[in-house]
Amino acid sequence: MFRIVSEPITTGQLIQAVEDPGAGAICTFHGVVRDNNLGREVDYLEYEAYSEMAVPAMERIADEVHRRWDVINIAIVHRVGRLEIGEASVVIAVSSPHRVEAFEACHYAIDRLKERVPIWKKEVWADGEEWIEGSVISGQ
Amino acid sequence: MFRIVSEPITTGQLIQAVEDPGAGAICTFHGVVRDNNLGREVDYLEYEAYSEMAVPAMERIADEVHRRWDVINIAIVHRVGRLEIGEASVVIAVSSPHRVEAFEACHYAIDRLKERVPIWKKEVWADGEEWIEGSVISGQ
Amino acid sequence: MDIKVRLFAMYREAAGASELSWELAEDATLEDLWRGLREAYPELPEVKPAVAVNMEIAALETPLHAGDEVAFLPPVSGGDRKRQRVPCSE
Amino acid sequence: MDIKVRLFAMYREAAGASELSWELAEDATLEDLWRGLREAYPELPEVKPAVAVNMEIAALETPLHAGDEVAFLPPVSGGDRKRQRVPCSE
Repeated sequence: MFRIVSEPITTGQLIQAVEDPGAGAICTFHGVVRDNNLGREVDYLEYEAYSEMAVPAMERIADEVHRRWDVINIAIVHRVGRLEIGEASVVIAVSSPHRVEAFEACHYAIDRLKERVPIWKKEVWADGEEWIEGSVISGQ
Repeated sequence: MFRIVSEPITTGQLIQAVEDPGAGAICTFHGVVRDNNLGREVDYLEYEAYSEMAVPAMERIADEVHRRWDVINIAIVHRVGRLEIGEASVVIAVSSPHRVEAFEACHYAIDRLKERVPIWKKEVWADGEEWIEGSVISGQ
Repeated sequence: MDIKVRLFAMYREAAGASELSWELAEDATLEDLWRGLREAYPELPEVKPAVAVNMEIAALETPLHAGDEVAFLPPVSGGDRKRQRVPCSE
Repeated sequence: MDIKVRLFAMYREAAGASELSWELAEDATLEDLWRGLREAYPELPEVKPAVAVNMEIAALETPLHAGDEVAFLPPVSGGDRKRQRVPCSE
């Protein structure tokens, strides 16, 4: 399950998507809108995606995860639009036979997603706004 | 939230328990009953706890987590009784401002829980059963 | 003096009881108690068990007091037995 | 030839459009396209942008073909800017 959605993300759906009789461990990561960043009070966030490219980029990350770790399933869902404090912008779930792999693969997936998938984030404060710039997307 | 329960664990409840306006990351771990272990087919598992001691032991792990990482909240729920393949025996949720801490703290918590909290696991196969012995619980 | 004994997992199964009231001499230690239990329930294993007195881990030499709750704790699963934490890949 | 242009985030806001149809000479490259866009929309920043042609990252020298979808991609957030992955604690 690799999706860009505009509705709230349901963790249970991702967990269901990765469940497997051989799975002994499921690790999930939720990226959540927090009320401050770099010392500024955040009012809300806006996310925008190039969906047609973001979903294949998620699938490539999943392929890498499968090559590097003994994981069973991985699901990634990212939300776009206006998100309020406390709402999840992204949820990743990874199942594997053992827990070490689930943690490492889930951590790897969110790191790569933030660097490489064409999804942008705008912080909106009481007195201004800014698109957050970090990594330049490059070929893989 | 630190609990021993005999009903299925609801992930949503743990996530709610750790949510916070300052949280940018929530990591969860689910320990799940898998259909095999060390080459044997598992029929089901039985968990047994010394609850009066297990819950304070969970609280001590949470104290350690708070001392070592910048985390906001941690919740640990372990289930006891008969568990079928695919059911979660333990769920841990950790919230923190940033993701690295959430992953590391959640991983630390499950490692310590398995070593140190008085909860026992019996594997039941088609043709036998065995209490799984790993760590001897020692003083902290 | 009377001691409340709690047994878990394989110890519970070996003794056929999860909770016992046990009478001991006034100066008895945990070691004496475990020896007495092993005599009564020969299926209890010949080990030095981990023990908690009133929910705190205690050494086997610990003296006991009337009304103490003594729990004998078999080894816990310790997680993935064949897998240890591997170094970070980066 | 006609090219479909897609602009995101700060580029979209600078141009006031998320999707454009753009006419280019037959031998034009991505660099020519970006220069033309910057002339039409001076608020577009003076950078060498990351670009995808038909959903694949492409170098700025890439020649274009009629009907190509060209997306200009501002930097993504890259996560916790002040925090990098720390070494494993054990």
